[in-house]
Amino acid sequence: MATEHKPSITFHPEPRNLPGGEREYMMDVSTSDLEVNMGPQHPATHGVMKILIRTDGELVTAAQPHLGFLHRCAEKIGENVEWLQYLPYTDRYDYLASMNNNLGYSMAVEKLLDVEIPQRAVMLRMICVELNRIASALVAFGTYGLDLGAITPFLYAFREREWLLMIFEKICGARLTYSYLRIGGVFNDAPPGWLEEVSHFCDVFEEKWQEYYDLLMVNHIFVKRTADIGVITKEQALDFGLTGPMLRGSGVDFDLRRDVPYLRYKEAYDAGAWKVPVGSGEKGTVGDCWDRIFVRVQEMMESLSLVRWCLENIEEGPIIGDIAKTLKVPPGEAYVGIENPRGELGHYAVSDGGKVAVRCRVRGPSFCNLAILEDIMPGTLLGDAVAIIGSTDVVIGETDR
Amino acid sequence: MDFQGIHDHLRLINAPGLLRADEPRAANPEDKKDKGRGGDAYLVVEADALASFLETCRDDERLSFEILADLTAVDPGKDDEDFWMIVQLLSVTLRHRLAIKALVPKDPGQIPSSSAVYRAAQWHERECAEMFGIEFTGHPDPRNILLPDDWPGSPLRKDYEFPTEYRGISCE
Amino acid sequence: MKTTISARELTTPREWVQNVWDGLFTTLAGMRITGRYLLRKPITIQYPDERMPIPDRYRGIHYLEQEKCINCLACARACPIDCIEMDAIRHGKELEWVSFSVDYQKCMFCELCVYPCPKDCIHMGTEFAFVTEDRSELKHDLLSFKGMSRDARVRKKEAEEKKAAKAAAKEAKAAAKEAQAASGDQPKEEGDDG
Amino acid sequence: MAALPIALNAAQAALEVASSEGGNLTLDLLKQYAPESVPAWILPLTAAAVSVGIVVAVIALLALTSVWLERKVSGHIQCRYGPMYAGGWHGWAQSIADGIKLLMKEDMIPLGADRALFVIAPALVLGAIFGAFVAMPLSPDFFFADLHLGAFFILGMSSLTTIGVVMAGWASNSKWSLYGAMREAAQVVAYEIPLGLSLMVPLIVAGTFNLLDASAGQSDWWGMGWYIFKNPFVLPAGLLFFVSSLAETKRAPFDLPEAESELVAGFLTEYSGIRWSFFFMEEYAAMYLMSLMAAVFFLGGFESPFLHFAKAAELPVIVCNLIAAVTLITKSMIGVIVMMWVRWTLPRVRIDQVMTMGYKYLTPLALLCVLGAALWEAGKVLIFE
Repeated sequence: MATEHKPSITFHPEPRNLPGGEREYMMDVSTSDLEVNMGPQHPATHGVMKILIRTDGELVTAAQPHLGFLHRCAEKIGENVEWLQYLPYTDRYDYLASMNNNLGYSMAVEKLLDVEIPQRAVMLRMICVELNRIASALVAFGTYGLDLGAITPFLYAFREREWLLMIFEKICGARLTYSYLRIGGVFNDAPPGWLEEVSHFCDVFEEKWQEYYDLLMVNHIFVKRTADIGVITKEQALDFGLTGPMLRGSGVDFDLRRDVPYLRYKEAYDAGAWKVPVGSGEKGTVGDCWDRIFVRVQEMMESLSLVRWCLENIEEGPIIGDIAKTLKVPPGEAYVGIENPRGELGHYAVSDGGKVAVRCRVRGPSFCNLAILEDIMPGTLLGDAVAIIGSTDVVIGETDR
Repeated sequence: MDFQGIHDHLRLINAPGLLRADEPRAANPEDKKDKGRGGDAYLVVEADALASFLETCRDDERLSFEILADLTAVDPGKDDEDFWMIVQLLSVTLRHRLAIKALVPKDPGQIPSSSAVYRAAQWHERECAEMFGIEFTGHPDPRNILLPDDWPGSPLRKDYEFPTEYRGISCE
Repeated sequence: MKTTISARELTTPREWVQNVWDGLFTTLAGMRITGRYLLRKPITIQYPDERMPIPDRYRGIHYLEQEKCINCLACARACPIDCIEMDAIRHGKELEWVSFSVDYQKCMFCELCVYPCPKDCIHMGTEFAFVTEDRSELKHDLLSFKGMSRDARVRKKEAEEKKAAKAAAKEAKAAAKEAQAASGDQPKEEGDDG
Repeated sequence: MAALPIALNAAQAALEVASSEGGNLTLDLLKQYAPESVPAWILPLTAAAVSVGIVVAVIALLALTSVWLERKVSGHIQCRYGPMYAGGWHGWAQSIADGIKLLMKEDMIPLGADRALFVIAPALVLGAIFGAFVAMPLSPDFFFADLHLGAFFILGMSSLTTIGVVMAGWASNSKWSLYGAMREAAQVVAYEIPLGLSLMVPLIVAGTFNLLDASAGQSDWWGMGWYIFKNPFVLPAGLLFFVSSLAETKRAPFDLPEAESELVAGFLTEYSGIRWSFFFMEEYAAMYLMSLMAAVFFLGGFESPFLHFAKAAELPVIVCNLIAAVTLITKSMIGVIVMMWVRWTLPRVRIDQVMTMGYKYLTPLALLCVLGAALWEAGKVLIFE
């Protein structure tokens, strides 16, 4: 981004005669734009990302994301460790939705292995993944409030997330990097009383959700800060390959869980257990920041009812399929895209029949969702820029992998 | 539409650059070295025609692949002469997927950029370019995206050697 | 370039009144919620004085049932980052432990080392707080004792005694056999020696 | 460095005191008990110095308490405790501990900064707000300067802090600081108008700019003759005053000059240690100032039934003064708590919305209130007299 430096002030000494005898003196005040590094250590970038913005006063005229500050060579590591050993690394790219990452990777390898997963493991997977989706949406909602200056909703959201993390801690022993879903099933069965606690959580969470809605989502300042801001049209969203809430916020009714079904989502959908929330432009235009964040907030409730459906339908049984201790994956290539809280999380695994992958590609949804900032940030104010970055809900661990 | 249907339709409309279908197959019991191939089915496409092939896939009404979900490359081995260029397409309205493979010779490692067809390809191509050293001709913004601008080598190639030092920082 | 600055748009009187009303009303609604919490008891706990219960499956610092361990290296092989190192000298069936260390600078507490253990002897503990000023201290030695355990020593001694007894018996037997042979077939043994 | 503006203010206040005709408790006491050998011109100066000392002490104490209070209020709103350790009971000494820590910190000035301005700015800000307190009476008989144009003086002095903030933002040589400073300038200019206009409404009812007189004017109806009850336009004006004062004191939802998620820390980005805490003190002192103003002009000032009955029972003057002071502080404390409550509830307004709100919403509404109040008062005069 090269900045044009114009002379700052030009005088036109000859006055212009206006009708009525008035004289107008002209003076062109032209200023040069200010280039600011927003990040890598800026509170609004949710981690270590840099956005180089050019501003004309408060107006952002150009924006360019710079990534790579958190690049940890996940794909290269995948080519160097065994299939099962890569599992803990999947936790670490989208660290807010580790269960989903585990699931995506496991499913890609299972597709190559062609192994059947026991029903109980499927249900446990679904419960964990959906609870994780709620936890992730809570962070998205909370930090979005924080971006816009509302600190309290963030702490309310984290209060519920804390409970969720404790629930995860009980089933797998970790609070953030779960490594719980494994190739072929899950690692542990639910401990006694765990399913009841999840069901109790569902009941309590429903009340709290209403609180979030009243406190932040319909707040007039919040609505004015987000409605009509950062509008992504449907065409733009598709062109940029946006997925997940970003796509649905733009009014596209598409959810991988329903439309390219996996696990038992289709069955639950047909049973009416959940819906796909789509942005409708309730407070402004379709595809604005409010729509995107509201899709996430609604998804919490949908995930909740999915969890309830799973709790009703879970049955006793084994939790792991027929999996050898040292995995040797038959040769082949498989791409599996699953619905991560941020969009389509794709895992593309190539095996040559050995213990180690030939290629372990991760298609991070945040990576693709972030690209649209270049397009929608120019023309907004500095405060809007923060709102837009927040509404993309990027996890830098995943954009950089 | 399933893979077969998509393949047939593309044949029917004479899609540019379409070579063949690469489907998973069982192991050949007579040849002990051949273990078969599992996983997805691919359409193999001529590398130079990839962009126009994608355009066909996007614009054809019966396919309408609106989203380019993923674009990546694979280095199958040190001795292999080609990179595989893997493109995953996704249709939102018709709800089907398609995996496309194009073979890009390692020497010279050039392929026309698809970012004019799908804007989503732009960042994926930047990543591919720095990780594999593939040059995307006609790319509007060919900078590194994840690696520093002066990072030596292309890390995801199989013949990549880890640098021992980067700007005076030991990488051992 | 698109501009989305609402200040440039005109506001109709109706919208104006609506904005004033909404602004007031939703602010008060929000303040009602926060005000309610202001009067309630907090849910947090005062950490060093009270602590949250740690679940049984918590993945903290490992602990090793050293008596059971057979130095099979299954855990070390399963570790994605090779942070487990173990070394033991084998005396017949008994082990003399030299080291069993986990490098907690690397360890990511993934629990993958626990599953492959054939003797079920390495576990994740509930201890999680370890702060140090020296990096070398992060390499924990999980051994509760070095060298051989008392039981192992006893067993080894017993085994050795047994072995010695066996050897003695064998020797005695051989001697007896020899004595028997000496009386009978001598040239055969010479042939063996050759 | 804080000494310079404070000294200037002290001198100003001293002149005011010396020239004012009304009595001042300190001055009266001095006049009464000072030995005759002391020259007469020293007495007002000494009185002024003592008064300023008391102002600084009281304001610093109030600011420290309110920092602690803010943390407790925000903590409880967010389901947590806030400070609990320093000092024992609910961490009452937290602010003191923080203050000591801030004093200990390295005094950093960025390399490219304009050193002189960078150093002067926090002192100017703090001095201005302390100067404003000179005109603020603490009880009917304990005040530092009984100014005829007290309200005017306070508004003027408190808007002087803007210059300090702009100075700080400019001197820091940081882009984020500059944004913060420019926002502050724009915001304060926009909100001076509704602030002044909404204050006009009780001033019309009171008929005076003098804070003591304004407070005394609310003593009827057993001490409940507050201006908000006397004229229907004072209550909406009070709300407008509250909102404008939030903007004036840079409190959320109008904390755009700081805007930690947008501008890192705005004009405070490059400040640290005790200089930073000067800005912090200023914020809390300004909150108190605005709350005290609101208490005096809208909520009855010193007047309450307690004071009324105390006076009726002919309690000693000192007791009455004490009751009055406690009443005023309590009222302002409530104002401060409501300000905190609002802060921890609302998201931040965008800069153009701040401007819109100031110019398009608050100013017309305040004008309406002024007009209405004036007509009401005029009508009262016409009908009853």
